[in-house]
Amino acid sequence: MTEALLEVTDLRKHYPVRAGVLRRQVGTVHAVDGVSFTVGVGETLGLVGESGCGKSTVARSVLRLVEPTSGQIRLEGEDITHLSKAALRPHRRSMQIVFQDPFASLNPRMTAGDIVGEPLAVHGLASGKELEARTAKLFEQVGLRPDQMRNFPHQFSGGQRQRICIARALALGPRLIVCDEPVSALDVSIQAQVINLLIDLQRQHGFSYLFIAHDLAVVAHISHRVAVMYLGRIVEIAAKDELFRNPRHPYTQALLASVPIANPLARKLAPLVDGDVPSPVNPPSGCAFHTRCRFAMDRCRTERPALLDAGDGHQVACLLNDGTGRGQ
Amino acid sequence: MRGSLRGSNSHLPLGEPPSPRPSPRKRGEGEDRAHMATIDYDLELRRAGMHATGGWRRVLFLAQRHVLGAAGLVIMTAFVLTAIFADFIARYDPLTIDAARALARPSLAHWMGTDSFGRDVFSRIIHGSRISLAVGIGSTALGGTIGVIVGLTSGYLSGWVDLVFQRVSDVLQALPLLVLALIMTAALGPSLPNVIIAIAIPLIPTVSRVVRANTLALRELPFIEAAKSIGMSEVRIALRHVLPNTLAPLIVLATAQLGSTILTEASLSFLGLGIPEPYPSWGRMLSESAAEYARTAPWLVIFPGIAISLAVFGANLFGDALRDILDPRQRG
Amino acid sequence: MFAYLVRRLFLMLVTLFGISVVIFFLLRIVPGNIVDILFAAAGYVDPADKANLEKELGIDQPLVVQYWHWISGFLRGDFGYSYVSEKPALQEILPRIPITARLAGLALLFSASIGIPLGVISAVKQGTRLDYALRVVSLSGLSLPSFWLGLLVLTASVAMFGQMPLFNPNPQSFGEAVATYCIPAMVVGFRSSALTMRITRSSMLEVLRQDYIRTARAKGASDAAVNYQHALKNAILPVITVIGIEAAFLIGGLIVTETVFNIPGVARFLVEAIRWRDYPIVQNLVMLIAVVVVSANFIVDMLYAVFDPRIRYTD
Amino acid sequence: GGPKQGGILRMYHRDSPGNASIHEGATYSLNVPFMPVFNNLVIYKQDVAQNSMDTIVPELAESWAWVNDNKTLTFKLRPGVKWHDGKPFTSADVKCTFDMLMGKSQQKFRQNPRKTWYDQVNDISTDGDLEVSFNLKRPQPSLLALLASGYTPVYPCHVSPGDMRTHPIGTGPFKFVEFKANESIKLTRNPDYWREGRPYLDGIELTIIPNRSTAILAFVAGKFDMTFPTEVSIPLLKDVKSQAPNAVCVVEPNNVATNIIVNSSSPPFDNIDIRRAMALALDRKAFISIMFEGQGDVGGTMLPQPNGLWGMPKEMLETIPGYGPDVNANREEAKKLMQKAGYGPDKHLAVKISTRNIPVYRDPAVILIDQLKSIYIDGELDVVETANWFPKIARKDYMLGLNLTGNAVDDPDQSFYENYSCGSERNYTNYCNKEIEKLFDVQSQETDIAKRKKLVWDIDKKLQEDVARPIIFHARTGSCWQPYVKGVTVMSNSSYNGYRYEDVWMDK
Amino acid sequence: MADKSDLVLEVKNLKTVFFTNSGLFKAVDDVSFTVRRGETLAIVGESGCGKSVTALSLMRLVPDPPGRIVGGSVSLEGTDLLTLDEAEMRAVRGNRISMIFQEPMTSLNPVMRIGDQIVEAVRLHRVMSAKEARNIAVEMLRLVRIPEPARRAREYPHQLSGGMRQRAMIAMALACRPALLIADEPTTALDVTIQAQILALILDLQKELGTGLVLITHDLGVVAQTAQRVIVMYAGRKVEEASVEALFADPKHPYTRGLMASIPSVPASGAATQARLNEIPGTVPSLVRLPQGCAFAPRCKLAIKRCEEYPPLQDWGGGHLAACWRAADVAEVA
Ligand SMILES: Nc1ncnc2c1ncn2[C@@H]1O[C@H](COP(=O)(O)OP(=O)(O)OP(=O)(O)O)[C@@H](O)[C@H]1O
Ligand SMILES: Nc1ncnc2c1ncn2[C@@H]1O[C@H](COP(=O)(O)OP(=O)(O)OP(=O)(O)O)[C@@H](O)[C@H]1O
Ligand SMILES: [Mg+2]
Ligand SMILES: [Mg+2]
Repeated sequence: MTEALLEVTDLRKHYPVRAGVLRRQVGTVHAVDGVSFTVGVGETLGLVGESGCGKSTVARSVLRLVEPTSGQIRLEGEDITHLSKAALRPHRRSMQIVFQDPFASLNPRMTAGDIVGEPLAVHGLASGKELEARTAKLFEQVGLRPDQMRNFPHQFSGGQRQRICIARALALGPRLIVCDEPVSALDVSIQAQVINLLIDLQRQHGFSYLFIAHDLAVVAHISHRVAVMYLGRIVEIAAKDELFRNPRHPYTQALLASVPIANPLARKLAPLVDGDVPSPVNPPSGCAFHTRCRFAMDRCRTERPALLDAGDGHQVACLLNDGTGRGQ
Repeated sequence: MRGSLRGSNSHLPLGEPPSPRPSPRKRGEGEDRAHMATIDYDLELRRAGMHATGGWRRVLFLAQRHVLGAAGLVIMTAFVLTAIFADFIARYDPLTIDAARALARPSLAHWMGTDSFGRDVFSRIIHGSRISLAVGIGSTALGGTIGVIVGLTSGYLSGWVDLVFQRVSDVLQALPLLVLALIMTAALGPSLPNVIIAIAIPLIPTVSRVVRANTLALRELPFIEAAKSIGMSEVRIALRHVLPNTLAPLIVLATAQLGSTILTEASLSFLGLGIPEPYPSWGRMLSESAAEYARTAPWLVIFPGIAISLAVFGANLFGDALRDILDPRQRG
Repeated sequence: MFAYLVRRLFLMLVTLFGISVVIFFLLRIVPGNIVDILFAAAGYVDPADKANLEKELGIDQPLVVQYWHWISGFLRGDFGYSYVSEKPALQEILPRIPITARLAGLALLFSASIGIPLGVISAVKQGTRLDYALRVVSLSGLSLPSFWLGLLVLTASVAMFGQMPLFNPNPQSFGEAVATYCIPAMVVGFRSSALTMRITRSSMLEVLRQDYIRTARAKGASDAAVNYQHALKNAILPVITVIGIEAAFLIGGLIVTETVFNIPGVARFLVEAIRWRDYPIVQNLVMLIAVVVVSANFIVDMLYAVFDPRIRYTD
Repeated sequence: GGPKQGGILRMYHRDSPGNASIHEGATYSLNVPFMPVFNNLVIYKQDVAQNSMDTIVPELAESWAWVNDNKTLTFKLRPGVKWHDGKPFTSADVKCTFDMLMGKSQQKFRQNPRKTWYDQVNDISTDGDLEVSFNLKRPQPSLLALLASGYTPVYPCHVSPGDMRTHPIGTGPFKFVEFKANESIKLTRNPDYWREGRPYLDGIELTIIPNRSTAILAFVAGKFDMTFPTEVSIPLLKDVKSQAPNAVCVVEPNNVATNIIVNSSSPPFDNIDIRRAMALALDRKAFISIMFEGQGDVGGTMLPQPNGLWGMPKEMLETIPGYGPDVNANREEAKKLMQKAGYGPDKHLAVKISTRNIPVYRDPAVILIDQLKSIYIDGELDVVETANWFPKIARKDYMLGLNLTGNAVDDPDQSFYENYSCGSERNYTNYCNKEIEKLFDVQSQETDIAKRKKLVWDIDKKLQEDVARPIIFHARTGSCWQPYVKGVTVMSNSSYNGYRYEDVWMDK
Repeated sequence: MADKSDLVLEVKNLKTVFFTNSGLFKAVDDVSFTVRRGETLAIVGESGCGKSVTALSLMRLVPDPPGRIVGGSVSLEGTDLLTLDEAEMRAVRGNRISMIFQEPMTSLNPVMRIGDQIVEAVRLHRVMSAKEARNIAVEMLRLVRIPEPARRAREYPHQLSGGMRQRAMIAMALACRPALLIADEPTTALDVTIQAQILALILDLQKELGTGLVLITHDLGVVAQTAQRVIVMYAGRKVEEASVEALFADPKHPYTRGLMASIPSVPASGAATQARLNEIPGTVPSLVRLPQGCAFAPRCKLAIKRCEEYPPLQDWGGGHLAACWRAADVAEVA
């Protein structure tokens, strides 16, 4: 983690909320509200958080698939925040994304083989027989059979579609892959295959990943560092083992405690946090989590905690214990 | 409707003992037992096209599966061949006038009779296929191509390009087809290329609007985003990802237009603006003066009418089938 | 959105300006003018008479001047005088507009109310005999030139009832109103209903395979609800587009129908006016049609947003 | 029984006339609807089909007389006649009308197509309110025929030509009510008509229906009492007869000659051989058989007998090259002429045949092209929009043109001077033969009918031999009306003169 | 299986195939299972093994063509759904049996407001005013923890995050309080806190209404936490069925065992480096060209000659069924 491959500074993305016949703007969704992080070369940054907190928006902003409202994105040191479409195109080879919704991100009228091979064709990396061979290789890598290359997306199961997306992202051998829940639809054995594949690729080629997932176990396996988001902000970011061993933000703690354990004898399905998830349109004042936090103090309602270092590069945004969060 | 639903609800209270109900009606999605037992797997697979991979087998299979479409294709092919080999098929010179045999009924000598000039109707229809198909295919292709380009560009790029293109097509649309045709023929004289252009121009906004509408919707889909993330150029995205997904309405539209352009030429002829005499076009054969003979010599209008209808049917049936074949979800 | 509307309105004006230029100069490009035609009708040409007449009508002036005269008049609501009838152009045009508007409206209504349901049925029953039958019937609408359809209707009515519906501007009875407006409208509508039906079918087929249709089924929604509430609403965009276009081109279709049914509407009038090179009539009428078309397009665009919430027009 | 009063005559009109001023028009589309509004000085007797000098009767003039060595034509006018707006009719109105026609007055017609008719008139003089005289340069007996045409109504002085185009005022049996372009023309009975008991009808309504099939259907369905006169084509006539067997139909020549205008001022038709060859190649019977199922007439410039007064005898006609009965022999001769001019089986002559884009023009042109094929001429049809037709002809921008010439009155003066005299505007070919022109004057001054006929035949023959404007055929057309319509006579040698309709009544 | 009256769902020998141009897909091949009132049955298995198709077969929503239910029976509360006609089936769907689909993005109608979609589900089966239904819809959205449910109800699917859409789907499926709920990966798009809430919600409702639940999931943690019984599918067939305890304690099929081994766990004792996970080698066979006999054999370490013959389901006591010739040896070898 010597040099930063991706550097995101104070990223914000606001969506207008419109209503009425004239569709006047009545509010703003603070989908991403000031997020900063870096991903080093060969590093995996896990990004977890509740659903709707803006993970996908971060992911898509990084690739400039949505135009950030403000902030800066630097890839390999170069600021790509304001590059034109054309100027951006060469950079696309070095960053790829696996979308959260595999089916919708596959062109229904193209065969799986064409979809996976297309990036190679577009960038003129292969054609004809070679293209086919390389596509077949990619299929095998993600655990699909080459004979499935001529099938259409709707003929695949959910998990298979997700693997097609992964294969497409891998095709260009990018330096950064943004994985937006790439294994959520996979069964554990294939999930294991895919994660192993990602890990192997990283070891061989020094890929970097921004890895978004809900499954903390998976994140735990693949990440070097983990960031936890809540309502458009990063509330905690730390090296993986540090975070899992010593979570400081109450939300992180709730997350970890909510992970279902694969042991039927140890049932504990009582949710640890309750209450309504606040809306990104009217985020609660102060600490956004205070509405659901068991340890909320008066201060939390008014004062917004900054992301502060609590030692060892473990940053947390919580007012408890002088801003170092709740100790274990 | 809702009443009947509630009615059947009451049959299924929690824990009611099983009461299998016989159902004589045929069902849509599921299959009843009797049917299940007799499923002919081989037949079903054959229907799904399993044995028809590659080459002629596949074509034959598709023809079997889309009988109407195949019929359409056969008709269209027949017409195209007729147009090409008109000189060999026609039994008489379509232009030679012979007062002696004017208005002859259909007979062995004149299969479709003769017109008031004594010209052989069959030969005129055969030769007329050249002009009518040229008008139909030519103007559809011309208008369609430009329309697709305009529609894709404006729908995909949106923004000011869209606004400008839409305004231009507004302008084209605001000039009614026949007005345009009138002006064109008045300015340039009625000739085949002019008729084709006059008919093609109003097609442009039609096609471009359909394509644009589809493009607008498609643009928002994640797979387009996916294509962008690969670093694909906008042109390629438009052509490879957007266009194929607008193909279905396009094919339907184009084939429908193919038919209607032939009819438009007929309407132009009716207004005296079509392909000039003496060259036969189906539309001209059906035009005003023929109307006067509709009663006394019905063959003068029946046969060109059938020719037009056949061509329209052929094009459209084939178009429908093509749409179905190109729909990946239909391929089983 | 408001800004968008304002901009759209402005652009509509730009379009109209464009149309005015195009029609003005197109008409001038066409060889021959009213004077030539008058003399053609009279069968002789006298250069002095001709020059006099051209001067009288002001068509000897430079084009730009003529354009300015026309367009400034148009904006003031002064449409000038018809060259042929020498009556105020507005007076000639106005009474014909409601006739054609009624015809066009009815034709569209007919086309949509037949075409859309049939398209839905044919898509839902894809591959069945019903589908084939509906398609073939609708094709017959596309394959019959509308003047033949019109003549057929007239001939049949004479043969069967010994009666023929001739246009009556002030229908006395309901039956006459039907004969005056509905029958010709149906003849026009039949053709465009065929197109509407086919587009509906194709668009529906696309939508019917979507997952959310399955969801609707899973809720227990009836076929009708699935087909019309869920599928049709998703499939309607291209249909609206086509209907919008048909609306614009209806004028063309109406020319022939107005001729066959002898209806004194604007469509046929426009053709006559072009034949006579009656510039004031043609120019102003085309402008009025253009206003309708441009507004129709605008409405179609707005309908997109109504039917598809994903489409939003922002500034 | 006798004539009955009342009823509105419903008729369709074939197209929308540009305006309502008969003097400014040159198509019977104007005469039919507006002739009932006016009166002439004299008129052809409306119930005799064949117009001739003998059938001319007084109208606004009570009597007339040739005086001053046949160089003055004096009319005694009918007293007490009122214009439709109530103003009295006087000799001043007559003078105004003819001064304007001669281009001598302040007020001008927009167009004045029949100016040449009055070339021999020096001036018009009046004597009191009820006498008017036409003073001629030389005797012209046929002037009276011209004045009896439906084309020669008397206009009021006090109405401007412009108003006459939109709202004509006449003295005739019917008053103008309204004219909606492309829609309808309505006339109503003139209660103050000078002729006691006329008209019988309460009014006339014309619905404009340009589409012939629709119009005929409407007639068959009983929507109309009468078709537009002379507008029913032969095939449609059969239709009418089968569908409405009671309808009364007549087929008459309409004195419209279908002819070829030849551009003899530039190659190839400056070569008389080629012109002659073309004339020889014509198979006129074939034209007639195709266009009219045999019901047409072959003739020269003048409408053939018996309907026509001036047509030359058959024997004489057949001596003209191309009129002989043996078409093949004619064509052999034509081929020789062509070969003489340098053409043959290996060297065809390419020719453009221009015509207007209307079936009655186009169809014969198509036949012509086919016939010319037999003598090494490859014709190509060049259809021209009406607007461009005369400018194109005037520019001499054509080789052959197919044209229709309608003759308002069956009189040589009208057709010779109009179509063949050197300066005439309607002499499209600019055919100019001073010798023949002298003959025109000779026949024009001849008062002895029999002598004049002979002169006319010779001229006609010469004109055909010069192939200036070869006549192909004279058309015939049908008119139909319901059996209860009485008192309609369709003129058999003109289609411009028979529409006063004051004697028409309905037996309903 | 003593008391049949307790059964909500009984599936016998269900067979669903796809007739495709590349051959016959036996997506569901002879699968039988039962669900009791209030019971949760989990279905796990390799991706593409036919879980969703099984679920769709229960709803009779397999796309036809190319799919077809070709055999077996599905009785819901004693009525064989496969013999109902379409109208009767409609009355059942969404009412007595409802389903949460796997793809929340595409399973919601893009041009209908979320609220309306729920309202529709409710009003199809319950007589009530539009207002009441709307209130229920908002209430359901609140139940599935969607913030500002009243506002969200007026929004369109594309305005919601993936997780919200999934929750909206759940709200819709639960709105009519069905006797049997099929949840096809209902929580894949949710973070674990919400997942816990939702699962708790589903289980609550289940308890309250006695709803039988068929839970299709990849998350064995979820299985362990919620299900009473589990069936494991492989290549269209049921290869193992057991109570959840028995399965986790003693998987009898090598594939199940492989699955168990692949489960990643949250490292309580944090390994600082990335850890490779155990995986089952090889790929899932094509459903068209299934190997002779046991479909798992080619990937199985324990495969023997006999595996070319299809192993029948064998009862190992307590309703623990497994289809493996070497079930007895699995524990020792692994
Ligand atoms: N195009 C859009 N317009 C308006 N709001 C949007 C848009 N896209 C996303 N949002 C809103 O932005 C917020 C963040 O959405 P995002 O998809 O980034 O969440 P997420 O963290 O990926 O959630 P999940 O884990 O459920 O996928 C949500 O409240 C969502 O409703
Ligand atoms: N419409 C279809 N046409 C052809 N084959 C299909 C179709 N739908 C599904 N299949 C096939 O049926 C098999 C089972 O699919 P299914 O969706 O049930 O898998 P699944 O177990 O739900 O997988 P996942 O966990 O990945 O969702 C797959 O191999 C798939 O390829
Ligand atoms: Mg997301
Ligand atoms: Mg699935």
